[in-house]
Amino acid sequence: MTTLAPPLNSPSRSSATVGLVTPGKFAIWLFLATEVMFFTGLIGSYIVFRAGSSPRAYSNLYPPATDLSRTRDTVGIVIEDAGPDPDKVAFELVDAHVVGGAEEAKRLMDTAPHGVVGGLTNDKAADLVHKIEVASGHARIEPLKTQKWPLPYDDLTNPLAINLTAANTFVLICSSVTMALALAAIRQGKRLKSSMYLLATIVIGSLFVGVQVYEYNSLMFVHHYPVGISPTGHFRPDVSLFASCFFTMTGFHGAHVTAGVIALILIFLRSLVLGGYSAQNHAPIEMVGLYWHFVDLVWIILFTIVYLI
Amino acid sequence: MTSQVETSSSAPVGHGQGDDHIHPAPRNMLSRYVFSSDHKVIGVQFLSSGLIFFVIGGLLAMALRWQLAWPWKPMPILSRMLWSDPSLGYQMPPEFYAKLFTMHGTIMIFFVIIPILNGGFGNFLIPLMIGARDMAFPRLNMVSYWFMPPAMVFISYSFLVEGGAPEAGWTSYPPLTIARWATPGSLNGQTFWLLAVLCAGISSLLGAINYLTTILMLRAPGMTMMRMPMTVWGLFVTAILQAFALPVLTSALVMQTLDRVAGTNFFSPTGLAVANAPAVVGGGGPILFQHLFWFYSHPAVYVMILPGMGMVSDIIATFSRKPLFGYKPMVYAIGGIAGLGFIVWGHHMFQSGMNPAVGATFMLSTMMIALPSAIKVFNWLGTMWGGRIQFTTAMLNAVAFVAMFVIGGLSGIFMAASPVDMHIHDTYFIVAHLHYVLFGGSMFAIFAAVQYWFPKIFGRMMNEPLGKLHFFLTFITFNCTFYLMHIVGMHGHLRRIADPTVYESLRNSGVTNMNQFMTYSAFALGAAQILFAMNFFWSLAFGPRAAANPWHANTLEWETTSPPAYYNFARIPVVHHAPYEYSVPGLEVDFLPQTKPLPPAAMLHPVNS
Amino acid sequence: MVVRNWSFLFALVAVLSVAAFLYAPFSPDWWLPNPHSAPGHSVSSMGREIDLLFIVILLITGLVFIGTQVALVWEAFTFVDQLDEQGKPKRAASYFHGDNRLEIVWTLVPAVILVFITIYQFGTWARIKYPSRNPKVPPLAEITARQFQWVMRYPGPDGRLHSPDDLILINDLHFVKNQPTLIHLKSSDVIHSFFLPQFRLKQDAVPGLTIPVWFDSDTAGSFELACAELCGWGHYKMRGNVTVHETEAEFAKWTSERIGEQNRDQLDLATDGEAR
Amino acid sequence: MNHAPDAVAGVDHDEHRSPYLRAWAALAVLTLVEYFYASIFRDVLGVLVIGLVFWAAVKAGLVGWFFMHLNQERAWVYLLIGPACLLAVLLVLAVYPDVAMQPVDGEAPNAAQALKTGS
Repeated sequence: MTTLAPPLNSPSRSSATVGLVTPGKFAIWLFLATEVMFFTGLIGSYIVFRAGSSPRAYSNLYPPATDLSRTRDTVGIVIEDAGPDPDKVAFELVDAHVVGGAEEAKRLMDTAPHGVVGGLTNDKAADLVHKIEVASGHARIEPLKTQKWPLPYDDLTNPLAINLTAANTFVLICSSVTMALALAAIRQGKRLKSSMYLLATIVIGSLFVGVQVYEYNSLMFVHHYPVGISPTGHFRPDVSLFASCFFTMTGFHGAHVTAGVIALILIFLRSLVLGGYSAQNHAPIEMVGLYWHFVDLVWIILFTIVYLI
Repeated sequence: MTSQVETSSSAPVGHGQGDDHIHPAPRNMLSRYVFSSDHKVIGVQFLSSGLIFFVIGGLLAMALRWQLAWPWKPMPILSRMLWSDPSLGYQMPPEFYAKLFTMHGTIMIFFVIIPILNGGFGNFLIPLMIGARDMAFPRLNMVSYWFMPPAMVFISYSFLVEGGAPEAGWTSYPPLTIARWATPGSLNGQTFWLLAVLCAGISSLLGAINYLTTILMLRAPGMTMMRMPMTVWGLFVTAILQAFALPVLTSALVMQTLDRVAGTNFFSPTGLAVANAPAVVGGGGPILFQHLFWFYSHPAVYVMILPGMGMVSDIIATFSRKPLFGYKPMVYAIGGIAGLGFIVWGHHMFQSGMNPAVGATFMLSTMMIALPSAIKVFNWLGTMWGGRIQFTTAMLNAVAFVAMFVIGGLSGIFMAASPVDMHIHDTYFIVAHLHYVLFGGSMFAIFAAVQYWFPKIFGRMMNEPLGKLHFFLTFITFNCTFYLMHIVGMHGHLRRIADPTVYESLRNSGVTNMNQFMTYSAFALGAAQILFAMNFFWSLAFGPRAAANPWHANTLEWETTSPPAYYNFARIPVVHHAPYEYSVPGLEVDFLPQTKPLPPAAMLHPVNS
Repeated sequence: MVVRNWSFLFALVAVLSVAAFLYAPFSPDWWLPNPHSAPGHSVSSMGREIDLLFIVILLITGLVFIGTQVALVWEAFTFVDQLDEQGKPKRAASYFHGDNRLEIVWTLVPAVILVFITIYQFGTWARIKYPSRNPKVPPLAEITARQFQWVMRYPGPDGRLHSPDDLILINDLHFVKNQPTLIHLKSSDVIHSFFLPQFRLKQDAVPGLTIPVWFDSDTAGSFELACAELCGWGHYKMRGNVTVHETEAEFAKWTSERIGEQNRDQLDLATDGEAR
Repeated sequence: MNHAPDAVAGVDHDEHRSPYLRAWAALAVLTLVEYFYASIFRDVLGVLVIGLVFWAAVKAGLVGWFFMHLNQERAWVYLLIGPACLLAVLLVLAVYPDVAMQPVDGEAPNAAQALKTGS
């Protein structure tokens, strides 16, 4: 423990504070350790919830957490294409009394190619598929499949867009490297270059937040999802435990990124001032950098366990 | 956070490292006494707000005791003013009883003991005892305090919202807390409770980061870790507990808040429907909250006792005029408590439906944590052995801490034995145990610490005779109030019930008489605290001026003026030896301040063991 | 001299503490682990084990308590600072920092005792709580806790739970003396806790889980069932009755009576409806 | 991306920069690897989880080691982060049996159960 104290009267060897303990740096690492524990609370809960979820918690034909004990023998249909005239298909659905009304049928058309109608007998499903084909739509019979948790690429239970988020992951990684380069530049005394890298980090970080806001917006308000994802058609925190975990974890991560962007804007503005930072004095850049890389690191984990697994 | 780090790190690093640059005190009264970044002012702010809430929490306890002794009997005067209406015959509604114990527990833990011991004394003492000018991050320190007032507003305001204050106990177990219609307090009050505890938690967390950095980086020259006073060790280990355990509670509280306000499903099982409210989707697990909660809240028990243990060690050594017995074992014991403290939380959940094999593991670790506590008690006894014990008020309170902590510690072994815990869990045995630790322990430590450091904080001495009277009454009435709870608890008296007479086994005269006796004692205990308040305020205004070192103690805070100047030390002190060199043979006086070089005539024993 | 009196205060509290625990077993109103004849004694096999364990721990902790308090009081009496006429201390304080051998002794001895207690109680814990050690009997009843009552569902004549002939009662638990009895514990809203004080048994009822709980009784008679986990404003009144029958036949008679009553009531209701 | 205008740089410049750019390239490649790994093994849960956790750990390690300069820090950093990671693992392991291994109610979820009880 005693070795933690900074060496007394040590000649400041170089401009670099790497490898040297300053109170600020110690505190930021300690803060990151507390952040590790905070995200442990969230991610750990997600892991145990997921591992302990009932094997029949999610299904392709019914909303999450539906009691499936009385629906074992039913099948559903998936409307893959509403055809040139969706109204005709919608009419068939209303006519067959499988949806509540014209409005619900209309919403189902919006959900295509994943418009799910569940709770049908085999005969009725075949009949309905036939009628939809006649109405120049396209549908298929879907047997009931239950699962523990929404799997990636499973469009009937999982609404998350992996391609977009994979690209967004790359965006955040890029912001991490510009952050590292900003620190490297100021260590060499290249103030303008450092400022430009900071600006780049801000722009790329904001891009990440922007994409996440776009994703949230489409999940919660824009898109209509099949019933296996949400009974209401929209993917919101209350529709399933999966949604709760997803929004809480990515939401808190997003809040951390936003806080990081604000901190970056502050140090960027200061870096523009003459004498703001120099090769000898750039601790804030290093500290915000550590925070920023940590947030990047958390995202790498979140992207893997929430989107891909 | 980030901007705080920024500003403080751009200041010259390491005030404590022999840098004698003195900052002038701010001239503005607002930035000097209100929005102050001076650790001493912040310490006093924590201390005073904690004492105010001590009054509130204590009054809630009085109302609780009234209902237990005389169930449903209207309280004179108060019942008309506070909770009831004529249609109820001014009886206390049962949900109000639940509000009382919930708020009593919450306030005493999160707004009294933790803020006073850690926020108050931690802030005041750490820089002074290690010989620093201030905390490592003074402005972060200020932010840490100013997270408390919103917390206090939230917790107080919860009484006024529809449905009233929360009533799920300070443990706040879901689904009672997340189903809004489960009980009146869960309608709105619980949300304010969550916000209040979140704010208090952030305050503690920022403080912990500050303390750890300060203790590790800003010690005066010569102040090695093994020369730090036990108070600093206690606060140091406490800060470690806070830093690593509190974020988990934060995440649990965040999840519970979201369950309440955003409809998430973390702690509601599949299809949960409470009190005819529509069923939620659910899928989560109520037991998970208990795990996450106790992962912090068990270490929080040590957060509430370790600083007290440190302070009591200092006070006992000073007034025994003797070196602390077994300094290093004491340090290792604190470390052991902290290390084990992270892996014993499950003993709060033996009956919760947890896996019994996991329970058995927690039972073993819980038994083991009794060990460092025992070592500490034996070392305190060893410290007093052969000393010249001066029974000042501070010393009396410190000795009472030891005596009461023994009871609280030993009764803990009953609960650690999980089969016995089957019977005494959620009974008054637990209530007795926790009050022996938290009142008999932490509060006596606070009384001792206030009496001991009052001269340093305010520059005036407290009144000794009045202090002794307060101690005498408090010690007697405290035991009368809480000791019999062991016995009614073993008798099967449940905690958190508004009316024990519902149960046949609790309707007999023995239990009723004990309940009434405990209530009378509790009122006396409450009344005795008026003496403390009188002593506090009278001494603040009229107490005799204190010398720099009125107790002839060795640690660094006594080497500066009382009260200390804004910059603490005119010159950063240089530390020459361990903090407890009392009665060194060959010296004129019986104390040897840490800053004083050893005279050639004397020789110190090595602080080995 | 007067300074020594403080030691008497500490002594007084310690003596009264011990006295309270010594008196308690002799007063039926005070204390549960009391002789078999007294009301409120423990009636289950696990209860006797737990009481024994309690007494073992009480003896150990009691000795430690007496030891530390004697040391504390003796120190407060003997080593108190006394001043002579000139105001000088009569005696100098000793100067030592500790003793390694002593530290090792008072670390190892409590460690051994604590490990002993842990191992000693482990069998009881496993016997009571491990599902694999539950008695291999069909469940007596499914007990569902809800705000603020216990819903007891007994299997009807067909012996199966969740069949139409189930007997459903509120706050009324019946079983037979000297038979290991298994129940399935559930909750339909918040967390409750199934507490039988005289059986020394406690188990939380958690919504979403079905927890098997077993107990027995060596005494026929009526006892109390309490809710031990805060469950809302009415927590204090969530009380149930427990009746232990002397013989299997008595229990069967009671069951058939109750089932008859349940059926008759429903029939009456139905015919009432028709009549209107 | 974001190549600064003075691309022609001295030797020491490259010494500072190249590890970051190489780490960045490795992270980009690993993200692609993860992406394709996940789409290939989407139906084999065990392989999927083990592989992806491994790739994620490698990526997190790269960020920590190069960007956060763990390669240049001393023991004290590990004294802070190590216990946190240890506690994180411990917490999840201790909670796992109680949340993830509880027997799933075979019959019906609780709400339906309550309905039945009431009927």
